[in-house]
Amino acid sequence: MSEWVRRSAGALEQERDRLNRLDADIGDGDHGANMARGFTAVVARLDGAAADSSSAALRTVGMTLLSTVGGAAGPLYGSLFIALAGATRAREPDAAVWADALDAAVAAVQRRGKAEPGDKTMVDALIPARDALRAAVDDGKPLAEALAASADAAEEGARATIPLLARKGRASYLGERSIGHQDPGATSTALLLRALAGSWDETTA
Amino acid sequence: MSEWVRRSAGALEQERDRLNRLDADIGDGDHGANMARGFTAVVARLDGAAADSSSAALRTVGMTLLSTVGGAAGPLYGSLFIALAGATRAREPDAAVWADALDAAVAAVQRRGKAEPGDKTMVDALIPARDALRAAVDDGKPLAEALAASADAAEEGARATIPLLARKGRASYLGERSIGHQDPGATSTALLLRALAGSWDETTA
Amino acid sequence: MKKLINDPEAVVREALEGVAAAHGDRLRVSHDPAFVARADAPVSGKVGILSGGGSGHEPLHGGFVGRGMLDVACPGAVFTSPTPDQMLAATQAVDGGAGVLHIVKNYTGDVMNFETAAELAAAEGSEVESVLVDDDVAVQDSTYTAGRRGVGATVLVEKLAGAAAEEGRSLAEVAAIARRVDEQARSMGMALTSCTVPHVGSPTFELADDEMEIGIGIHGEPGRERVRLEPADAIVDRLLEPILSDLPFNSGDRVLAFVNGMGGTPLIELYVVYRRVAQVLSERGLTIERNLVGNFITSLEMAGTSITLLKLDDELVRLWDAPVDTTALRWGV
Amino acid sequence: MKKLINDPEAVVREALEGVAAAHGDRLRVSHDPAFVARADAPVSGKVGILSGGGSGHEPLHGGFVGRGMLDVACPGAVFTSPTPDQMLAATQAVDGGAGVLHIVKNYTGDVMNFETAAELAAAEGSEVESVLVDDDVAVQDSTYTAGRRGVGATVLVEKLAGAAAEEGRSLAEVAAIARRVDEQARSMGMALTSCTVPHVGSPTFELADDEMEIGIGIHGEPGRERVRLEPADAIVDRLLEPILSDLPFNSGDRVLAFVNGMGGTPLIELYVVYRRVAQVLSERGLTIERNLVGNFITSLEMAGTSITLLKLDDELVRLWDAPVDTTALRWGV
Ligand SMILES: Nc1ncnc2c1ncn2[C@@H]1O[C@H](COP(=O)(O)OP(=O)(O)O)[C@@H](O)[C@H]1O
Ligand SMILES: Nc1ncnc2c1ncn2[C@@H]1O[C@H](COP(=O)(O)OP(=O)(O)O)[C@@H](O)[C@H]1O
Ligand SMILES: [Mg+2]
Ligand SMILES: [Mg+2]
Ligand SMILES: [Mg+2]
Ligand SMILES: [Mg+2]
Repeated sequence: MSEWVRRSAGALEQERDRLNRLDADIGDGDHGANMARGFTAVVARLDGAAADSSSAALRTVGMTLLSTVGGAAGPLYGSLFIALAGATRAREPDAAVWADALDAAVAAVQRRGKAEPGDKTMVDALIPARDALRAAVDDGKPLAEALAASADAAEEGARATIPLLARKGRASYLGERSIGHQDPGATSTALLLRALAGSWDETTA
Repeated sequence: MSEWVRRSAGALEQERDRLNRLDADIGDGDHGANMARGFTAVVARLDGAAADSSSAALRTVGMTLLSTVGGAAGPLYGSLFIALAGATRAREPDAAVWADALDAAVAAVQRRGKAEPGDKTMVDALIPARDALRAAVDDGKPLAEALAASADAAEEGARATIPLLARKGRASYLGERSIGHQDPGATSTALLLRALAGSWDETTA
Repeated sequence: MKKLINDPEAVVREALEGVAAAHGDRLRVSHDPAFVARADAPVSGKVGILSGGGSGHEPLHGGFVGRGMLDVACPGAVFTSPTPDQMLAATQAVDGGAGVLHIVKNYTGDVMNFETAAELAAAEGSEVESVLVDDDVAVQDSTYTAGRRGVGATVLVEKLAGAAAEEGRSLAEVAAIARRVDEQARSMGMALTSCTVPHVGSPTFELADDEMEIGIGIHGEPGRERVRLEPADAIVDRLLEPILSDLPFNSGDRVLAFVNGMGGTPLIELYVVYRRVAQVLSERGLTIERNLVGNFITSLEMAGTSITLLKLDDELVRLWDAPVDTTALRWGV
Repeated sequence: MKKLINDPEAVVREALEGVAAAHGDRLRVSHDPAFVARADAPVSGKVGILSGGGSGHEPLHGGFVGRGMLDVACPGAVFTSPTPDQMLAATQAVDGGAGVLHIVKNYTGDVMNFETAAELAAAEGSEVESVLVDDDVAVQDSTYTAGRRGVGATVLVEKLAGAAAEEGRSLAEVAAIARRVDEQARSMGMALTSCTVPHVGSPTFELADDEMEIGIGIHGEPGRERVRLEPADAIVDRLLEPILSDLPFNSGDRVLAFVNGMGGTPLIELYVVYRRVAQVLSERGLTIERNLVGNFITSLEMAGTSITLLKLDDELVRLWDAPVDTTALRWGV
């Protein structure tokens, strides 16, 4: 977990300005700053005290994001990680567990945010990622490969938000003018899932 | 008089931006606007009711400038024109009267503003103009020629303010930084005296 | 980026330290988690009024903490909703036993963070009611979208709900008044310039010298349309039209007219705006019974204005006139 | 030039119409000549307090008209001294038989116009005393120059002289208090950006993105020096040093600390500034007994700040705390 967190923090720090710019186009320009602030806090928190289990670490990530990110992304990513923690409790995550966990996480995000696919939100990266992970696991692919497929799908999903008209979040105020821009939250979701795939790849390599 | 006023108003309107810019360099950038506002009001006032005499017209100019220009230039030019009015009372101005009148006007400006020559103010245009007028009149030059010499001297005096360090008015706050810029008030004085010379030239041509 | 700050990440914290230093006699500032409370909170038996949202809209919300208005304000990072732990701690700090009203501007982030906070507070035994402010007619109102943003009416809801709480009304009554104010208020704003979020460092949007943005929110979000610059009177007419027709406001109505500056617009211009508002409303047969002119809900240094109209009745007028004693709004005390 | 105006030449007039529309219950606005007076002026037997100067510094001076502060304000064109006919009419409008105090900021134009007005008023039978405000330490004080500018202390002189007049003190006493405030106050300001005078249309000066101007006045006059941008704390130190050493302020002194915004600086930054002011003064052993933070004497939309320190004594504290009821400053009422 700590490898995923560290990679996520690194990727978010690196892509901070790009996420801000994407958010400036259709929102208020803070998504990169919010996510970087959150993951900096997460890294500090996890470095402070080693977690007992993956589930405990994920819970700490979720709670930390909840109290440091703010905005729309804070409660959504907070819910996502808390759901991952719930789904991995008492079992170190293998491929099947990860697939179930992402299922639960996506459901939690949708419960909190009420976004449907096509609303131009992080859900548009999460759902393809969830489905790709499930399909790869069902196909018996090794976890590293399955997570890579999931990250590919998230990136594809993020890109596919470009032509969409936003119906949730701050971008929805723009109406037609939201068309033609990639959703920042979908983009950060893809970054996180790419970091997850990378960390697993590393672990198992 | 009304020819002088009209020419002055025209010149000030035309040089408005330049005077503003000169004032922006070492003051607050409003001298052109102030003078243009004042002379627009003067023209309107004089157009409204024809004055009985040159003196009455000059008094109206002075009072109007006093109540419309504001800033440093308002009371100074107000005093100047009111002094001209006093010195031309009961006698239509010929060359000798004009020389006396400008004497009185410069004294009034110095009484109100307490500026000495070399302080980088309108006084640095007024004093050479006064002296040149007196000299030309003493030499027996015709009035049109004498006023032209006076205007030349005012322009020369205005240019000569460039290297001076301001010691009065808003420009004095700049200290050394006031050096290298031409004083806006000296510049507007030169404009007014050039307009006077032009209007006389016209009248007598 | 030209700002009087030390560190973009520390702006909110350092500003709160400044608030504590300046107003320690009347306000209690907590830093971790961040909130600004009345020094005498909790007031026993009084409904606590909590508001909060991203920073950068000052004096909203911290400047409205005090007798007759808010009991506590939760500032988030600049233009970013505060987090549930702040609202939880703030709720508990001002719960005098009569429950706490959460005033929430309708932004996805604020709504979700406040929802989470309300769940946590309820779990820990505080009675919480939430009121959503959504007065911005620049945004289409629809259940298929995030709905309208909360803008200028927030200030009015805070004042009027605060006055009702001070009168000793119950949580349900205070919430009902807050909802009535939101329902009877409409706003619309515009920007002449963008603003720069400290931790972003560059303007949120770019406007050409001859352009303005109509229908902006309070976070530097681009607005409804970008048009050529116009004289103030034409701009006011453009903002008033959708406000007047939305509720709608009718001849004979009594209103509160609130002309707000976005931060970078001088007061002298806001009075030029108010002049036209007064003209138009009088032509429409509306009576401005109360007004408010100034920078009260801002977007950092953005130049621009927003107009809010609230339909008044006797009760709202009485609550508006009731004493208020905050750093930004003060009368009757 | 991006401003919420209709016609650069009509800004002041239209803004005054807006003020009249918004505050007709408490203010009487005259247009020709222009002044803004308390609705209940003249107050019989009370010294009238008149202040005035160029417009563009709002809320100064019109926002400070009301019980406990000014009786009347004379607004000039933007950044241009008002004219003697205004001051004459205003003096007569508020002369309740106890004489009128003219509060004059030390600018050549203001001084000469007020001098002329005082002569005219005296000739028509009003007793007038004038007090010159000249608190700006950015300017060398010398009898060979125009002397120091009047800046932030103007607000304090207006408040404290106003309170003294409200207490029923004589013209000489009120004038003495005003002079004492001026003598015990020092200020210094800085700008991050210039401002644009409406009838000029372009910025008064240009500053590069990494520059700031130290020692500016309130009219967009360039300042004492142009230096590289620095963090807020370093800027505050730069402004405080000449203020503290000029009077000088000594350990043990009780002061009023006034952090003023130049118009375009958000409140959140002014509190970052105040934080550092409080730190430095506490290190120097000074006690801040009263403070004021906000945009009170501005330069249109200029971004920047000024700091004013006033040495307090018991009488000045009492006068500061006395009720004041104006649109921009209000307490105790
Ligand atoms: N209701 C929602 N459901 C899912 N995701 C959402 C929702 N609203 C917003 N988002 C996501 O949040 C992102 C914006 O996050 P961020 O900029 O951090 O918050 P804010 O909009 O409060 O500034 C959007 O790009 C979008 O992906
Ligand atoms: N004490 C003074 N005596 C003579 N002229 C002065 C004095 N002070 C200022 N001036 C003149 O006034 C001019 C500035 O006028 P203006 O810009 O209209 O007024 P303000 O400085 O009030 O904005 C200066 O350029 C200078 O020539
Ligand atoms: Mg955002
Ligand atoms: Mg000038
Ligand atoms: Mg945000
Ligand atoms: Mg001026």
